[in-house]
Amino acid sequence: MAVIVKQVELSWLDRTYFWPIFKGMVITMRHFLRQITTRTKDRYTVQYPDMKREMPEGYRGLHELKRFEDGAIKCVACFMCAEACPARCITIQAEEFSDLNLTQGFEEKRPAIFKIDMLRCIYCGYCEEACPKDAIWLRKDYDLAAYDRLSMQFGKWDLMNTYADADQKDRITMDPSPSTQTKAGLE
Amino acid sequence: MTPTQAFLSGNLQAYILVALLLFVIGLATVLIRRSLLIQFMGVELMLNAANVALLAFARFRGGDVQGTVFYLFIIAVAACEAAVGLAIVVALYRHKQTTDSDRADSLRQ
Amino acid sequence: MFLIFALITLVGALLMFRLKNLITAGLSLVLCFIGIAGLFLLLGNPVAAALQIIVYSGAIVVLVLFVIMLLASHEEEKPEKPRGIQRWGSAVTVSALGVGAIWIVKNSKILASPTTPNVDPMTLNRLGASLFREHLVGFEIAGLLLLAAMIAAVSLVKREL
Amino acid sequence: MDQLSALLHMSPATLWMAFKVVLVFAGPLTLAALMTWVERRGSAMIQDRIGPNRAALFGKWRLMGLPQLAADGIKAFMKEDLVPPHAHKFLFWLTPILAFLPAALGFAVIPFGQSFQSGGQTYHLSLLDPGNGMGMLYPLAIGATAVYGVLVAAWSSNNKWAILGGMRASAQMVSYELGMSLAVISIFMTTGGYDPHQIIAAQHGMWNVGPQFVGFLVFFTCMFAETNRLPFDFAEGESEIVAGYFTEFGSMKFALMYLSEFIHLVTASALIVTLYFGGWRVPFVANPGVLLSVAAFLGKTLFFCWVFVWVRWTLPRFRYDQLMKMGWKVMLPLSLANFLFHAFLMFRRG
Repeated sequence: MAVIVKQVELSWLDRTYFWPIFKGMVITMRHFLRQITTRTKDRYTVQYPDMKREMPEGYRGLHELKRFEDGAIKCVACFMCAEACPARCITIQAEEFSDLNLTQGFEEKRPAIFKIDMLRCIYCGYCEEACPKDAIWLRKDYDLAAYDRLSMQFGKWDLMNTYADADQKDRITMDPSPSTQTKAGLE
Repeated sequence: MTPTQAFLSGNLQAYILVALLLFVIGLATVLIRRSLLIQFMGVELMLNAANVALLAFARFRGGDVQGTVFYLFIIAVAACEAAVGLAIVVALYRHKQTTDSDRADSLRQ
Repeated sequence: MFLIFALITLVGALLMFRLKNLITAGLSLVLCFIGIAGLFLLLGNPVAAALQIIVYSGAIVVLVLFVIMLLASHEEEKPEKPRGIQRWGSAVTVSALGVGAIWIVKNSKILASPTTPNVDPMTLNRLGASLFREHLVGFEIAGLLLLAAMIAAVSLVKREL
Repeated sequence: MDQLSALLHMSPATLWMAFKVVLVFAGPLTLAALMTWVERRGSAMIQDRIGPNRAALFGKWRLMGLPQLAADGIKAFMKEDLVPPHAHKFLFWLTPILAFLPAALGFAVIPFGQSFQSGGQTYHLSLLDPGNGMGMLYPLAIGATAVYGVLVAAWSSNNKWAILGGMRASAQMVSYELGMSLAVISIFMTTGGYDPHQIIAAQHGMWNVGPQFVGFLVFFTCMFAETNRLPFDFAEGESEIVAGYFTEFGSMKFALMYLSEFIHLVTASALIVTLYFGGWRVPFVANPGVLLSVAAFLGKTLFFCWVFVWVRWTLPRFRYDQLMKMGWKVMLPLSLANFLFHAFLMFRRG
């Protein structure tokens, strides 16, 4: 498809160069003045490590493994996410779990090891869709970097704590012990 | 001031000597070197030797305005010479792929 | 001061004469011209010094260097044949001329007679007044000469007119 | 002044000269260093960016990116000083000096403030006192030698991009010198003298930019070509010939050449101010005194430096044939017409 370029006939004012140059200079000066009079946070440029862009709804960033109020993991180690993962980055080892006193008392399995290799993950969100328990979410963190490959292997506790600070929750490093109170209530 | 001191601090004799030496070097360049461009520079040097002599005389013998006016005319001649000479060199290079004056001898048969 | 500038001038000229590489020869010619401009300053003629720099180093030598780069002949070519007679003949002539020149300058009575140099420096005003009052015809002829040279240069170099 | 010179066992003239030498050398150098900052931050602001602002003094004070200058200088010192193979070693080493010297010398005749009297002696605020016979021919002559920095850089670095840049620069500078000189000469004519002090004194009632607006436009445009700034920066032409004449230069050599470009910029602005905008004159103030006049000169010069930056980030580069056409067919006739017009006016006035 050929494009016919229209020859623009310049007026004598345009052919002097000086008037168009003057107009262009007014434009650049307007940009300059606008830029120096805007405050830093209103400018187009996001000063990355100091400022972060708020990601839109539906953005798929770093994973979080959800937990119940009392700190017990929601995941039931059903392997659906590991099966759905096109990059094969999720490793799960299930363990039997028969203490019926926790929130999830009616479940029988939970992950002993839940590992995501963040170097392989493509953030497609299939694990989130596949999860029957809504236990894995991809949320808004995107600045994922480390100095070695090993620290990009996120284990179970890392994944449960990824958004702990953002949600103002406690960081947990072990499964909660059965509480006698709830045990009494159930009985 | 002894004559030697006067010479070293620049009297008329000293300036004329410099001018003469410049002229001789320019002449040697034109006669001995073969590249036309270098010969051309030699011609410039000879013109400048004339300039130095002219302005030195103008200074030490009075009438320095006239000397400078003549200097201007010499500059004009040098500029003409530069334009035409370089044009000839470029034309020769296009014709014979050389700037050597010895090889530009097609008139000599 | 005179010695310094005279040395710069002569060394520049000698380098120009000796250097095989055309570009370095051209640059030493510039050095020589700067020395000459210094000599003009010492002669109380700053206008001539400025013109020397502007016209000779700023225009003519730049033009020569430009042509050298354009023609891609940065080195002098090998001689076709030795031409011994011409080379040695011109060397002898030139050195005889040089020695004769030095002898003349040394023994000249007119040059050696002590004179007091004119001291007020040349200005553009005086030069212009003289140029346009007394040498107007010469000025016009120089203009014509420049025009003719320009036309000649263009007609020599342009491939199709 | 007298007491100070007595304290240092110097004559007042010598002391004043030494002071001026330091000032005239350090002033443009400092301004040029500042201009690199203005160039980078200003261009960023014009393009709605932020520009360099990460370098910080002691890791704390960012000062709007000013420590970047120090960081760049230190970086240039630390880098390896590389000479490309088959380069002409001596000329390659000489080049930064050839580029830097004309730039640093050019400022010497420009008066940057009103002359003042102290202890029965007049002190002039320019390195060369008036009546030296050189006058405004001096910056023209020095500017004419500036092309050697480019040419020698181009040839000595044995690089085809460099030599293309050098050839472009030499033809361009010679072409634009004509229009520029004619514009300056018409100022000499209307002033009746060519000493910068005289030129400033003649701009008492009205600045030269009023009657000589065409000449100003021509001179200003030619200054872009002479300083190798953007609409005419063919010597560099980074989108076509890598970096032009300083493709092969690194470390402190590059820093010096880069800096000398900005000193050229400052000198060009100072020349424009002296020739067309009344030098140190302040509007409506007949006798501004030393401090005010220096401040006025500095302000005007900085404004024109900024205009150079501003134009650079507004206009695209010309094509080379357009440049030549503009130089010979527009700038030269325009300044000739300006010259003839003023000659005619002076002839009519008698």
